[in-house]
Amino acid sequence: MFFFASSIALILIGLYAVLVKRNIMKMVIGLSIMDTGVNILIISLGFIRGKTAPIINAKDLLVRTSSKVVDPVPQALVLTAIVIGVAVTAAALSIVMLMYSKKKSLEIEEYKELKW
Amino acid sequence: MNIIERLKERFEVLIAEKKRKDLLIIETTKKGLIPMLFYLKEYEGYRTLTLISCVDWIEDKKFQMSYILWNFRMKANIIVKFMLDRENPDFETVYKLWPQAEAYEREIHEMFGVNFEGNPTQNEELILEDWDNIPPMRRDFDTLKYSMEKFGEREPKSRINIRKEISEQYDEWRRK
Amino acid sequence: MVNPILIIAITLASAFFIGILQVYSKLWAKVFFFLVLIFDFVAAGANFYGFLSGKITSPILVKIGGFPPPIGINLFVGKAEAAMGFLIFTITLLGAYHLARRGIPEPQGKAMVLFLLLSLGAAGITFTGDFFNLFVFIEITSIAAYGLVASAKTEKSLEAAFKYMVIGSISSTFILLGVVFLYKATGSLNMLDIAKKVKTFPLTPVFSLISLVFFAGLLIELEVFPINGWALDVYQGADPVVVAVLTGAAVKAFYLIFIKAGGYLALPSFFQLSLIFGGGTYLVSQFLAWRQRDVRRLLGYSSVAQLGLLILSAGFFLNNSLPSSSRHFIALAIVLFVFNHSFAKSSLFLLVDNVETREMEGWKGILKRNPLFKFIFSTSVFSITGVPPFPGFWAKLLLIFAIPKEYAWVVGLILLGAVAEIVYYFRFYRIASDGEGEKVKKNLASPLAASLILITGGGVAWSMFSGYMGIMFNSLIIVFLMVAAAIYIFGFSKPLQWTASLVLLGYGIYRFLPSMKANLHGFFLALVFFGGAILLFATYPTSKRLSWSFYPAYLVVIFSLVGIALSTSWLNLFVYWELMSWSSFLLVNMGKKAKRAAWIYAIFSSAGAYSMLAGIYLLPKLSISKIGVTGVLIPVLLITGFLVKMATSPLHIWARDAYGESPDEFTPLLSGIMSKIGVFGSALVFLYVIANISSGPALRYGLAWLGVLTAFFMTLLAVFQEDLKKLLAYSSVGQVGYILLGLAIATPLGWNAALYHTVDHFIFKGLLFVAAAGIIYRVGTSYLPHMGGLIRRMPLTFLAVLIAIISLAGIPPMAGFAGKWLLYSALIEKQWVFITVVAFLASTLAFLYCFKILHTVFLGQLQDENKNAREVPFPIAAAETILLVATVAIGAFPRLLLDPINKVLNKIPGMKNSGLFYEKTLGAVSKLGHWNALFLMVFTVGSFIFALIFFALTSARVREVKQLDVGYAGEVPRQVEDLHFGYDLYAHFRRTVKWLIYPLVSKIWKGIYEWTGTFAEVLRRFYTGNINTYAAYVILISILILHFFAGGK
Amino acid sequence: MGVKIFYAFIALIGGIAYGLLLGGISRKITARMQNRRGPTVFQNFIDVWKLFRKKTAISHGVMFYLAPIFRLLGGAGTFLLVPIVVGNFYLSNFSFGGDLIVIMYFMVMGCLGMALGAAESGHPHAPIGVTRGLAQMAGQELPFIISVVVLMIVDKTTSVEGIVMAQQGGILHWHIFTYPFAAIAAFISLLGMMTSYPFEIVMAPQEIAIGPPTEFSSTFLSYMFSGRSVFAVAKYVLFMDLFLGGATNLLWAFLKTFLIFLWPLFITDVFPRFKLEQSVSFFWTWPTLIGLIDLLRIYIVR
Amino acid sequence: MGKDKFLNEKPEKLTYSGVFKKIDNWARARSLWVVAYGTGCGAIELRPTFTSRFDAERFGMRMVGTPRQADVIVVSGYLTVKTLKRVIRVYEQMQSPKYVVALGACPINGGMYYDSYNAINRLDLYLPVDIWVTGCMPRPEAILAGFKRLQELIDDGKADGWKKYIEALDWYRGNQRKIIKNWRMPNYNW
Repeated sequence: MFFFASSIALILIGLYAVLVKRNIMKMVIGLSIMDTGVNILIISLGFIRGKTAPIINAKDLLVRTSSKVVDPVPQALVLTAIVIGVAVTAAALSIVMLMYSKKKSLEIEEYKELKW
Repeated sequence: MNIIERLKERFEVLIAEKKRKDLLIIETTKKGLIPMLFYLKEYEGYRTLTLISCVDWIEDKKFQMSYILWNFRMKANIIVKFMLDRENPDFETVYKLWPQAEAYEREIHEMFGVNFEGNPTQNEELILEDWDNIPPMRRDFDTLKYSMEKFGEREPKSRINIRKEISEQYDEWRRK
Repeated sequence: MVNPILIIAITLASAFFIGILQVYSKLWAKVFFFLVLIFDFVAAGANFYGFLSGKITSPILVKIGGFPPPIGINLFVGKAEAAMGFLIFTITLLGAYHLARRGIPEPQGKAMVLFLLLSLGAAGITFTGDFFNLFVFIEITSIAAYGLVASAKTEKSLEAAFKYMVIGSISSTFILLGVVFLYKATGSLNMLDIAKKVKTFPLTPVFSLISLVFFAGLLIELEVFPINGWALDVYQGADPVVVAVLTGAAVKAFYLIFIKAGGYLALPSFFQLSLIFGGGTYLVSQFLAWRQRDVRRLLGYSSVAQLGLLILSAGFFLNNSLPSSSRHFIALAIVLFVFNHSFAKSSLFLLVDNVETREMEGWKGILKRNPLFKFIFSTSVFSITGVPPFPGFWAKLLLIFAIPKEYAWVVGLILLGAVAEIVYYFRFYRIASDGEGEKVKKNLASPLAASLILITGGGVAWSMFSGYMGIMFNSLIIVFLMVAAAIYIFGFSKPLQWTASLVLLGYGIYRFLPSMKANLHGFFLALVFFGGAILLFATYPTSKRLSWSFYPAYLVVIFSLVGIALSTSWLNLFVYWELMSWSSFLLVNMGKKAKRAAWIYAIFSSAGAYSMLAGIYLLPKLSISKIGVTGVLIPVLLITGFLVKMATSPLHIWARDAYGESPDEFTPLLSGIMSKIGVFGSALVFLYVIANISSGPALRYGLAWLGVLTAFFMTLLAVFQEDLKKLLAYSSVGQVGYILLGLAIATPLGWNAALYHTVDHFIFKGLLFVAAAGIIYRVGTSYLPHMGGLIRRMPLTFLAVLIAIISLAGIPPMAGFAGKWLLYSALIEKQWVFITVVAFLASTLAFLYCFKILHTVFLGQLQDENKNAREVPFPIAAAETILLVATVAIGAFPRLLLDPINKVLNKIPGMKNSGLFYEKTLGAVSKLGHWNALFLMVFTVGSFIFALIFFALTSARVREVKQLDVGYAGEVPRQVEDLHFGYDLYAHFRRTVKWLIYPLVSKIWKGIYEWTGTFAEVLRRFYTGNINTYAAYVILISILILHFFAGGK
Repeated sequence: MGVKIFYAFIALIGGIAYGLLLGGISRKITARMQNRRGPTVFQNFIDVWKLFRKKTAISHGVMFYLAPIFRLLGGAGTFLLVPIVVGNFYLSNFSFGGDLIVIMYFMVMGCLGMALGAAESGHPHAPIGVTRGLAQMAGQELPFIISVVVLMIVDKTTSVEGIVMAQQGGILHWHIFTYPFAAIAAFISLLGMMTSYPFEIVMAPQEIAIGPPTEFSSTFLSYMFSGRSVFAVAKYVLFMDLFLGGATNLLWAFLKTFLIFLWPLFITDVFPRFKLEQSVSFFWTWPTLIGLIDLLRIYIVR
Repeated sequence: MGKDKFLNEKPEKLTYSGVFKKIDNWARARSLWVVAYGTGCGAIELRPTFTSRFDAERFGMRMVGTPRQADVIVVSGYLTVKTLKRVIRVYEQMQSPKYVVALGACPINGGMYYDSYNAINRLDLYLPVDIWVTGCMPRPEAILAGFKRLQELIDDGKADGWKKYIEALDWYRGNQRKIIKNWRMPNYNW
């Protein structure tokens, strides 16, 4: 439960940053936090208390394997997701950098040229 | 300070005479006329040009030009006049101050030969179509002689005589 | 068959390889880049071809790493996926080629890598059979897209990229959550596996919620209203080439996965979801674009709207309660829509890339100097707005007819949006074609290819369409249409084109002669053919100044009219109707000052056509025969379409300028024949629909009022016109109002009158417009006060116009009187008292403008600048003579026309006894009165000649005097202008009837336009441009989606 | 047919003469009302003869040349299409040629022909007069149309004979008594058709020099004069047929047309001129409203 | 078509046809239409002539507004050169037979304007006058008497000024051109 709660809290914090913060850098950070929250959520979905990692080679897992192991797929997923999250953050940061080099400002109010 | 003093302060006023309560006669020079008219129109309320007239002072070799203005609010006239050289009657138009001046100037041009520079229509005929002599209102123009030359003898004759004469002329023409 | 994994793998590998290669040789990197793209294109094409030709029968299933499907990652390529893959790579190739010709932005390698990644991601989304893999590909696509959007490195593009990235991240978070939850709920990530499981286990609310999380993410990516602010900003800010690829390929891949997921997850509220979001997006976006000035954003709104329509169709496609046949049609429609939109929109964005300016004003006149550009632009715009024969048209048609009747309001919504679409697209078109613009950069290969693909697709769609909908198109007409279009190639020599057109038309007459039977269809067919031939003949002398496409468009109009007249099904009629409308739009648009007029014409005729389409959609069966319907909605919808062409009163405001400003050579056809095809359609509606409904009489009475008020007000407006052609335009519209009145009377006499007047109006109004063309050609203006006194210069034309005017005014010995007589007899027989009075009054008012035409053109003083005008050129004079003779002949022997009409009417039940018989002394006798046309003609002409001879013998010595010699107060007139009274002839009368000619109707229409625009303007403020706000919308809408659509069973 | 033409010709001569005579009478009556002697009642004959025998004439072109013929044809044609005595072979003229609708449209021909000729003269006053005439026609036609429609609908016929036949059987069957409001409307409209005061804006001799015919002279004018006269008679006969029950013999015809002739005359002599706006507005309000009473009546009763 | 016809062509002589001569003259005398054109002060006397008090209409006279239809032109008072031009033009636009009536002293010998620089002295040098009515100005009674006299002359076939004008056109033209220096007048047809 703790993981759920914390992951959702992280997501909400991230969202808060995205929705409210005026600084684009902070928004990127918010996105990153949100990403982390989602990752934790995924992990926590696969996690079952008292069970172990699904390494089939371990001796005690050879029988009734499915009842002893946690779901391995979310972990695999989360690895990918983390990688992707990093990539996105990198892309975002590079965009932010370019933006800053153009206007010398990180205020979101400066970036309202495209509208209606 | 009345209007005469105000005018004297600003312009060259040769004669200023108050004829009646509502009639003032000002004489000025050729140079001072148009500024004075402008001043009268814009600052003194004489907004209407009633008439422009011309008198031929042949003895003085001058034309006397008079501009009669009318003030609606005060119900007063003012006559501004000046002497123009008769030998060299060139002057400027006041057409831009009062558009109606166009016609007055055109008439004076036709009748006296005063040249109003800047008037767009002064060379068009107003009354005298096909005029062929010096302007007729100049006093050195002999109108009777001209009439006799151009329109024939007056000679009051009886109707019979006229008919006879016409038929004589007619027959003469037929014979030719 | 090529293994799809190869496509993905090779692309992926080479993407990074290019990055390395780039360092060593830019050229080779480029070559390699294209090699990869071509490989992808060919491979995807091969797969698609395999499916099409039937070589591949079952879907391709690729196992990766040897795992069988439910466990491992796998690719699943069915027919749809193969097609989508092919589409994606085609668009990508086009975009890449365009980019390469323009110059790939520096650093080159990065751009190429991103490009490859984008196409790879899109292909991956399409091909993948695994949800998580889907997420990965989505992220690849997104990141590539962020990079590409930012690659222009302008302030705008960076801002767009940032917004895209923020919202994209939120969206992918949703998708990821959805995927994970799905996995949690079903224990599988394989799509097919999940679909199988979903079918077996009960759909719990929790599961719906889970799949909704996924769909919410997808909907964000699919740019639905109101969470599409970022997308519009991307369209506006990014490099157009990138946008072309994004909207043409990437978004389509998202759409495919939307449908697939919808099918697999069987979300119960999917239908409602897609209906609300798709329909809402479609409608709102079409209106939001109403006043958009930035071209790119305008296209963005259009794209969003099209996506909305696609989402809407997806909802119907996946709705199991619909019959499978209609779902089949919808699938076809979706295919066509995707195809159409991808190519058309990509081509438009690639064109946008060629133009520097973003503002629409900067496009002013751009089409004039760039013929190729014009071709591509027109093709794309027509295709998007659904103009036949482009795929968009067929898609719309298929979709509409597949939607079941209980969702009729959806059809209404679609058509409403389509009208809005035409408003703003053709405003764009108008601005682009108005005036002389600059030459633009020439980088048109890719868009040209796209538009050629579109045209081909349109042809294929047409041929498919007839098979699918069970509508038989007369292949002969189609052949003629194609040949007509092909006359374009003779454009270098206008006489050659003219000859070819005449020959083609003559051959058409020969081929269709058997179809000219004595029925309504045959009657109008004959009118179209013979009338068209005469009017076409008269276009010759002025043909030099015409554009290449004049004759093709002219002939397409004529043969579409033929198609309309020969249609046996309403749908068939509609197709030809649209073809006719749009080709005539092109013709109108050729006029120098006609751009605005053409725009309004396009709006009105398409709105009318869509109204007609709605009516046809509601009809229980499509064949043109007696149909039992109830209610007035269907007939009103149907007839509105026809009334637009007839320009009946509240729908008339297009007519003045379209008639007045269209090319002089075309106006006779517009007035003489095209308005009559509206009469034909209305007659069909009266005959087959209105005749059978219980409220028919009331409807007829209403339409009669409409007709007579049209006649009255248009006549009144004609009186105050100062332009020859506009005057004639109002006159024409008013006369057509009489025809509508005659039809609405619906007694044999009334129909007699209507049909008689149809032909007669063609004769005299055709004559007048042809003569007007000749006069304008000689005089160089159509402004009436600049003419005058031309009787001495063109006596033959004067005679022709005089006779035509006498006929128009309905003064007895000429043909026009018969129409009036029949109409009034019918009215009095029907005892519609007030209508009769108004009709009489209107025809009295017509004398006012009749005199005006004759006086201001031919009489009065000859203007100095027209001193050297000559008689009109021979072909015009010949056409005038033919029509003149026809008027006089029919005037003397009205049975020349009345007998065929009687034959036609005898075929119609209820019209058998026409109520007219003929007697020797009394002439034509109705129940009420009589009129002896031959006697009147002989009497008039005879006594005229008698009186003339008597006059000539007894009169004093008559001398002809000079032009300026008039008794003018003894004054010698200096100039013609002093004597010619030609301007504002009826100033006094105008002061009297000021309250009657108040431009109420046009003010109302204008008000609708302006208010809609203002409303859209205000609504657009919704997109604040602030990314915080956008994100808030996204979150809010997602929560709403989760809240309202989660209710499972 | 030949006989018919012969008698029609006789009737035409008679009509022209009668029209000229009525014109003279009207001048005389006007003069007496203005307390002067006035010309003889045959003054119009003298005028026509003088004009006819003028030595020279001018023409501005073809339409100008044809205009008087159109004018005469319009007047004479209308006169010949209206039956003077219904049922009488000799005096029903060419009424088989057409019904009331034909007549109403035939009436326009003369005006249009003259208008074209006048317009060709190139004199600005001519088209001014013509446009005024046409505009006023639009005004006066409305009440006339209303009453004609009333008659045609109640009698269920559009032919003049039919309308006359429907009024037989006593003086109270005349439409002027059975449909008085329609008749009033039509008779007010007649004032406009006569283009005399107060609806004289078309000619307006003091202002636009008698308008349309301003350039016509000599023989041209004499033809137009005759055409105008016979046209007036045709209108009187038409009104007689429509509202006064037609005529059973020539004497009645003379009497009734004379009565109709007197009506505009009395109005003319005591009223000043309306402006065009005023006259059109007048026609479109009062006579129209009066006529609408009967129109509404038949609309409801039917 | 197109060219102006009959330009500068001398008018032909016109003769009475014998048969209707009497009737024609009788009718012409009793139907005198006067062009409503006032050249000078006399025009004010012309108006009352046609009103109820003097009632010229009883002689069959009436005013017409256009020269084309008129038979009589009344030169009512002094004529300046400028007006003369118009009068000549109006006269030439009238259709034959046509008559000129000169009113008052001025057309006879210049009257009180004998020495004016711009008023002509004798009208008959320029137009063929049929009747002179003297006075300054003649009252309506005198005018009526003049018209009566004109009627008598017409009845007798003696009012032939219009013929004389055609015959001696060159002479009249010569006189006209003498005072109208800038001859911008079009030539007319008779």
